[in-house]
Amino acid sequence: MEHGLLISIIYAFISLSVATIWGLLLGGIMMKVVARAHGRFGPPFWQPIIDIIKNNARRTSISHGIMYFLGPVFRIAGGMGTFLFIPFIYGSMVFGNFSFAGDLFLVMYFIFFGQLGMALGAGESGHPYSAIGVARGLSQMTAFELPFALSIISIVIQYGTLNITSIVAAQQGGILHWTLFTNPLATIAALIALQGMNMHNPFSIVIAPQEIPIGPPTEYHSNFLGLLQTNRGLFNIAKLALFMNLYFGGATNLFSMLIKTFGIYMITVIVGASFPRFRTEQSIRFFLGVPTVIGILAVLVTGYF
Amino acid sequence: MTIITILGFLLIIIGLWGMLTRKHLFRIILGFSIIDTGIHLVIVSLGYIKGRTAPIFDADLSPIDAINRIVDPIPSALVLTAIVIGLAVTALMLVYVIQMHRHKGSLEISDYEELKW
Amino acid sequence: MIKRFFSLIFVVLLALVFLPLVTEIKPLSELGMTSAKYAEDGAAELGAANLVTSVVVTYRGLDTLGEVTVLFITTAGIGFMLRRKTILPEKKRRASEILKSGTSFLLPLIILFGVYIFVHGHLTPGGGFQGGVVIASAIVLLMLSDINMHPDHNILNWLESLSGAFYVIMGILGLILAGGFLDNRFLPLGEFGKIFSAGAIPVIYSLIGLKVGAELVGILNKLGREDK
Amino acid sequence: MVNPIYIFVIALFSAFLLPVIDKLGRKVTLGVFYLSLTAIFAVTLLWFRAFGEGALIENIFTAGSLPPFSINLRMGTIEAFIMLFVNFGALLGAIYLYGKLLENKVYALMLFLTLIMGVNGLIMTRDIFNIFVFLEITSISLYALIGIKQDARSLGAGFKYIIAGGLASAFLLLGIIYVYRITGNLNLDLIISENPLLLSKGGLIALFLVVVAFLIELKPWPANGWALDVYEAAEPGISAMVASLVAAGMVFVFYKFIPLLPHSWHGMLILFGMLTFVFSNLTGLKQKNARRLLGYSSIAQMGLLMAVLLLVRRFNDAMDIRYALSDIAAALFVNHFLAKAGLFWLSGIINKEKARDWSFNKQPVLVLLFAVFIFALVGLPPFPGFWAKWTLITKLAQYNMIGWIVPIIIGSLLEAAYLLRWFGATIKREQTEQVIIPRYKILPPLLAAIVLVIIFPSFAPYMTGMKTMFFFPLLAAAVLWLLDVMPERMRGMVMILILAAFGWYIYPLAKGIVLIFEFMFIAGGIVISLASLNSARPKQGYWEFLVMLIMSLALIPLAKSSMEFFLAWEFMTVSSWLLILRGKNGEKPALTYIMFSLGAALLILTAFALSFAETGELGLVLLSNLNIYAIPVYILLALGFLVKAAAMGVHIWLPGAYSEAEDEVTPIFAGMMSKISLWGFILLFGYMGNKVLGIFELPVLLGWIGVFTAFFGALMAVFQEDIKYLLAYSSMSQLGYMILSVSLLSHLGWTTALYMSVTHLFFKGMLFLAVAGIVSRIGTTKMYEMGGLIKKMPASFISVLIAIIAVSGVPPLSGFGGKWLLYTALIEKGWYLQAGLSFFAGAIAFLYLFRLIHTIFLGQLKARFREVKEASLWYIVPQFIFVGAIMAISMFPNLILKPIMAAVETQFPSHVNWDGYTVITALGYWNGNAVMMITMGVFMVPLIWLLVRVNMVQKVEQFNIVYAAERPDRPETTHFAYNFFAHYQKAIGFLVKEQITNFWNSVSEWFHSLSATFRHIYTGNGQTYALHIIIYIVVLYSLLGVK
Repeated sequence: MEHGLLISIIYAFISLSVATIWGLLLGGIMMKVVARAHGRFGPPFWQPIIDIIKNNARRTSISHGIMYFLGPVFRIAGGMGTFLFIPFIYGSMVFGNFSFAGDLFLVMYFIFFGQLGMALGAGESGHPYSAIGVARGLSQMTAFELPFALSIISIVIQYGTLNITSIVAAQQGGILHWTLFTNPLATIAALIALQGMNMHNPFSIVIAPQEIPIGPPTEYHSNFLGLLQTNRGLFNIAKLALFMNLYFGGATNLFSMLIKTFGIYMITVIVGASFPRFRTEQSIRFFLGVPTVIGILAVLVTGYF
Repeated sequence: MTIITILGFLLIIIGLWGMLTRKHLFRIILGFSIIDTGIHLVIVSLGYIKGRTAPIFDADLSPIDAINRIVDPIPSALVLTAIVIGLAVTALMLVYVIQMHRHKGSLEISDYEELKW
Repeated sequence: MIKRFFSLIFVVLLALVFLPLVTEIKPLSELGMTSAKYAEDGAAELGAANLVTSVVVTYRGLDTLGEVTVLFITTAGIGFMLRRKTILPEKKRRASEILKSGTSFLLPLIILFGVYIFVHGHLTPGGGFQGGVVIASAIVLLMLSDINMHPDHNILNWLESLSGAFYVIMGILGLILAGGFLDNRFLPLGEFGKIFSAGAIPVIYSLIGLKVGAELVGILNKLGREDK
Repeated sequence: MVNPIYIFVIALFSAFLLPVIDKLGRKVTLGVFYLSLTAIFAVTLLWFRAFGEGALIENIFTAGSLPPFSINLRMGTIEAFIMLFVNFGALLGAIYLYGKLLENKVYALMLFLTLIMGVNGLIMTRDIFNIFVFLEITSISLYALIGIKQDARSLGAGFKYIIAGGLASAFLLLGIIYVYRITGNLNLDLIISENPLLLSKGGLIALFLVVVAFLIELKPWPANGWALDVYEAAEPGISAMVASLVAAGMVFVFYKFIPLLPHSWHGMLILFGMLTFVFSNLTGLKQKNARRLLGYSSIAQMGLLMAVLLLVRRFNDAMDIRYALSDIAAALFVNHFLAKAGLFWLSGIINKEKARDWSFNKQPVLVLLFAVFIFALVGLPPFPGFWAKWTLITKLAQYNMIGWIVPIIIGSLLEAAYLLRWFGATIKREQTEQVIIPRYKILPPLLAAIVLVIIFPSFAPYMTGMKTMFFFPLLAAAVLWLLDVMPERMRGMVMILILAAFGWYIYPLAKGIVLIFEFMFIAGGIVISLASLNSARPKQGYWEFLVMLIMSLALIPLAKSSMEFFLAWEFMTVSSWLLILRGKNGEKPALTYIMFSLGAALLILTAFALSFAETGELGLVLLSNLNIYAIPVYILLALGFLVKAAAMGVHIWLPGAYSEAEDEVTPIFAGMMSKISLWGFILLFGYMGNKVLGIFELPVLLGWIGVFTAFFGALMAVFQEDIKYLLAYSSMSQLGYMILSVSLLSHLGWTTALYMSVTHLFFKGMLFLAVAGIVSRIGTTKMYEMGGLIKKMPASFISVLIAIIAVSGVPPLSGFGGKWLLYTALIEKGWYLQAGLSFFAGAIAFLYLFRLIHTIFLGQLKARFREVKEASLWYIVPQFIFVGAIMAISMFPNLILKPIMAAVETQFPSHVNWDGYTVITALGYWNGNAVMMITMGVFMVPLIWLLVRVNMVQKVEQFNIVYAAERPDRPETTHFAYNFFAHYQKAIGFLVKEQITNFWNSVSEWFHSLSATFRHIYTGNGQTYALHIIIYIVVLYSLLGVK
């Protein structure tokens, strides 16, 4: 910590705000894009922000118990933590976040923090759909983590470090230095995993908008839901930032960050818009198939050749 | 005195054959007795030296040249013991058969097979 | 049938195992080490004219004690096995007149003969076992001739017990007074070839004779009658 | 000294006179009878003592001539030793038969005396014909005594016995007379010195006949059906004599003849002995009748003893008779003698035909006796059998006879299988009827058991250099047992005090890695044991076994020699097995557990033996000097430890053992006992490092096994419905990580392993204790029957929550440290694919962990649990001690990481730097403290936001949920819990079909059918048995190659 605690906190707050707003707007843009693709007019791209404000403004809410109450807290704490452990913009003091606390593995494991807490909170509601959603989500998560982990391992081998900042630093100096080009196998494996991570089609069974009213967060409403929605934006950006840093050379300024995250996000949106949905076991088998093989190849190529 | 030895072994084999093939308990015991007798024959035959006399000193046999004139006394002594023991075992077997017959009323060996495996 | 077949095969194979014992081992031509020593010194050492008796009663006295024990436990075993009292009402044929008369005539002679045999065991062929058997045969004759005659159980018991006990005492006397257990030389060896010679051998042989006689009678008695 | 001939005199004198004495009344007769037996025993005792004080071998001549012209006896140390036991056994046997002797005719007493005399004679005499006479005295007495029980079965068995015995003595007689014919005398010593005479063809046949006769008397497999029948059908008091003292006589006679045997015969005869050992035990597997089972075991032991007697001839140094007592054969003999006699006596007391019908009718003494005898037979410490097997196997290795170790191990395992199965079944049997047992029948087995125990100091020669503390587990158990009168909780506290004192005692001895293990075992043991204090109802054996387990665990890392290690290892195995057996449905899992554990122990033993063979010393340090046997030792040890760790493929004992053990014990198994295998690997790698077999680096192979264990363990845990099974598989998975990381053979790897093992102790302790607490309240372990308990048991919930966050490795709790270290270490070493797979396994862990907490605490509360209360404080307190520990090390990882790293640094150079709270490796960095702070920070922000508006939150009742305008049916149907991950099962469930369990089941099945096949040779027909004997003779003859 080169500067004082207070400054750090202020910087973190700025960084978080920017990321959250950008994340929410991205979500809105996606809804708009999908709607247009469907031939609808679609909501305004700032709709997510309106939703959050509306939900937080509700005057009543109900609780099923203490864990239920804490679920959203866990969730957004997970989102914020994950984000804060990732250096958002390479070389920036303000957007450097708290990446001194830990490396890539910390980020990967901190992702689970929010999910776990959320799952617990949802569980206490006693709603079977929540539990079913969690079961599906966790199952799918284990499956896409495998290619993702292999991809990460491959990158770590490639760069010889777990330090995200160093990984970004190694990719500077031209587009061809990006992992995307230096290690395409790892990138492909990770991008497929990202599709699952973002729960876009064909891996959207977890929240399964048609069969189950919305999956794990079924019982949540008003300001609880508001927190969850905020997290959705923030967490999205955290993942995108991670991918940007690992595979797409990171961002040296705010603008390239906006471009790159938008680009990565659009990949998943487009893929999602063009595929139907897998059942849970199908998506598990899918992830353990081709993407895993690609991941293994990535590891073998970087590790042993 | 090989002929006696051979005879002895022949008896042993015959007795054994009887013991292994006859089903009747008494005949098995008989087979056993024949084996015993055969062994006794073998024992005495082994102590015999052609042309010599019994190891009992009297007017004709003085201890001085006994070593060249008597047959081996030891097998004779041993066979005595062996005979007595054979008798004892046979007697005991017979008693067993009596008791077995009393409890089960059968004298066939194959009727005493309830203990197995 | 298969068992019979196996029996045949393996009995033949066993015969083959035995074969070298007959073919390889030549008949004895001279005495072995131990018997040579007996032949040379046995008479002088123990003072018995019958070398076999010396071997049986003294040199291998422990065997003989064991042998007596075997007979003893057989009697005991038979008594033990037949202990359940089941008196079967059996019809017995009366003995014929010839048997009866013959018995009354022969009985003392046979007993006398038996006693002679074991008393002279150290001098002539025979000894305690043989004598005992002869005596037992006399009693058998008696039992055959008179179906109601049964040897007195008590007398037999006493006879067996005391003769056995004295036999053991003889052995201990040998141990204490002479060279070792069952050594016959704690009594004077006497004159070679006479009845009172060879130390304790005649005494021991007599005890054996009594004991064997009593025991054989006991065995026959028990087998024949199944006592209480 | 009393002339031993007086033994004969006493026996015969009273035997001859008893019929007369009997006229005075049976009591008098019995008095004389027991007096005679006591006198005989006293004579041998005097002799034994004399030899103990250094007396010389005494030759006793009879008939005033010297051998070979008269019969002589010999009294030497070995003779005195065997006779001591024979006459002791005789006295006990006579006491046992008191009732029978009282009601039967006086003949029984006479026969008994002559039987004893015969056996004594067999032992002492040096004249071969005299041997025959004594053999006949023994046999005939026995034939008659078998008739003590008069029924068709007993008589039939006796008759078969006579046929076999008659055949044996016929061959013996033939053999003896030919030996005489060839050598010219009957004295054994002279014949031995003129051995060359017997090397002609005729001589060898004669010798063969003599030897084979004694072999038959030793009841060799398969020509032994007649003996089995006798064991089964005869009066147990008589069977006890046959199995013990008569067998002793026969064995000793065989021993006397060994010097005569041509050297070329040894191998084949050993083989036949070993075959008897293995196949008798194999056949015993299927046996249901208790006494026949004991018969199989007796025969097997005789086979082993015979083989050992021949093998011992090749150990030059073991023949030193001053150490007769510590000799292998002697130890085996004593062990078998007392234990088998004892078991036969017990069988008479219990008086149940089928082994399965045995029960002890609430007679703790009988239970204890049964345990002593069975444990002794199986060869568990501290009984003589343990020392015998230890020495035997080490000596075999030392004298380059490694091949013989295999049958010994197989036979021992088979024997252990049926004996321990029987033990387990008997202990667990419903105890209903109360039978009054005459005191005099208890006395003999009691004395036998006492001797088995107190003979222990005689094995002191083997314990030289061994620290006394390795017997503390036994001592502590004994102390607690003696405190049985105390209230239960008091005993528990005494036990905890003992542990604390023991910890204090060993603290100065432990440093570095050892200290870490000691900390886990002692501190963990104390904390977890607290939970056992929850109930005041008496728990027989519980504290004893528990203290034994924990102390032996603590002792294993302190072992300096392989002997110490193995001893403590065996104590651990036994005590843990007994604890499993205490569980309600513990019978089967306990059996599986003990079979695998014993197998592992034997592998380890063999490894130590090989090491001893090469280095000639027992020190564990010497493992590092190994050269010739390095690879086999390495593999054997690794296999042994893998079994203990329940690695993939040998894991099937684990779920049952963990689940069926009592709930308070399971945390000790999972948290502490499983770590001992880790210590094993540390020992192995620490001393032996890396070894290469062919193209495989063995640690790499082990690493793969570890990671597959982690993966499959996790996957299997996902599909469990029973919470204890779930946790058991989870432990297996965690152990897999530890094996993986310790196999890395690097500083980071070992640090990982140790760090994980400490944290695993904490969170598995919490989880299992929480489960114990829950189960104690709701009485079920099925997860789908629970649900919604968070409101009833909040403290347990918090503990489980913390634990699962820690297990899953989610930051900020300490579990993440383990994961981070693991991946860093793996990548540093270049084990990339292993890293990938363990990452996958780690992800799968989320599945079962969520399921665990969800199905118990969340979801719908069942109606019948509405009134449950929080678990008792006895459960909660230890859990929160662990919670505190986890929080502390999560906040300040240095607390634990620094000592671990320092300890590991003695083994491997460290590449780790510290910057404040940040650990920095070549690859990455981690600041546990900062992560904790940040997490708390980001957690507080939204929490405050919610709390600000907490007033608007309205608490709703159960079932008040958005349910598509319907009302949910019942909690049972609304609670989503059963088959929670059905889709996962559908996707990759095929990976964990029970193939491995099926494999081991079929191994067991295979052995049983083999057993069933082999025992069909025992047709029950006396004639067939006679034929067996003839076949045996012919076959042995042709195999020995007499020429």
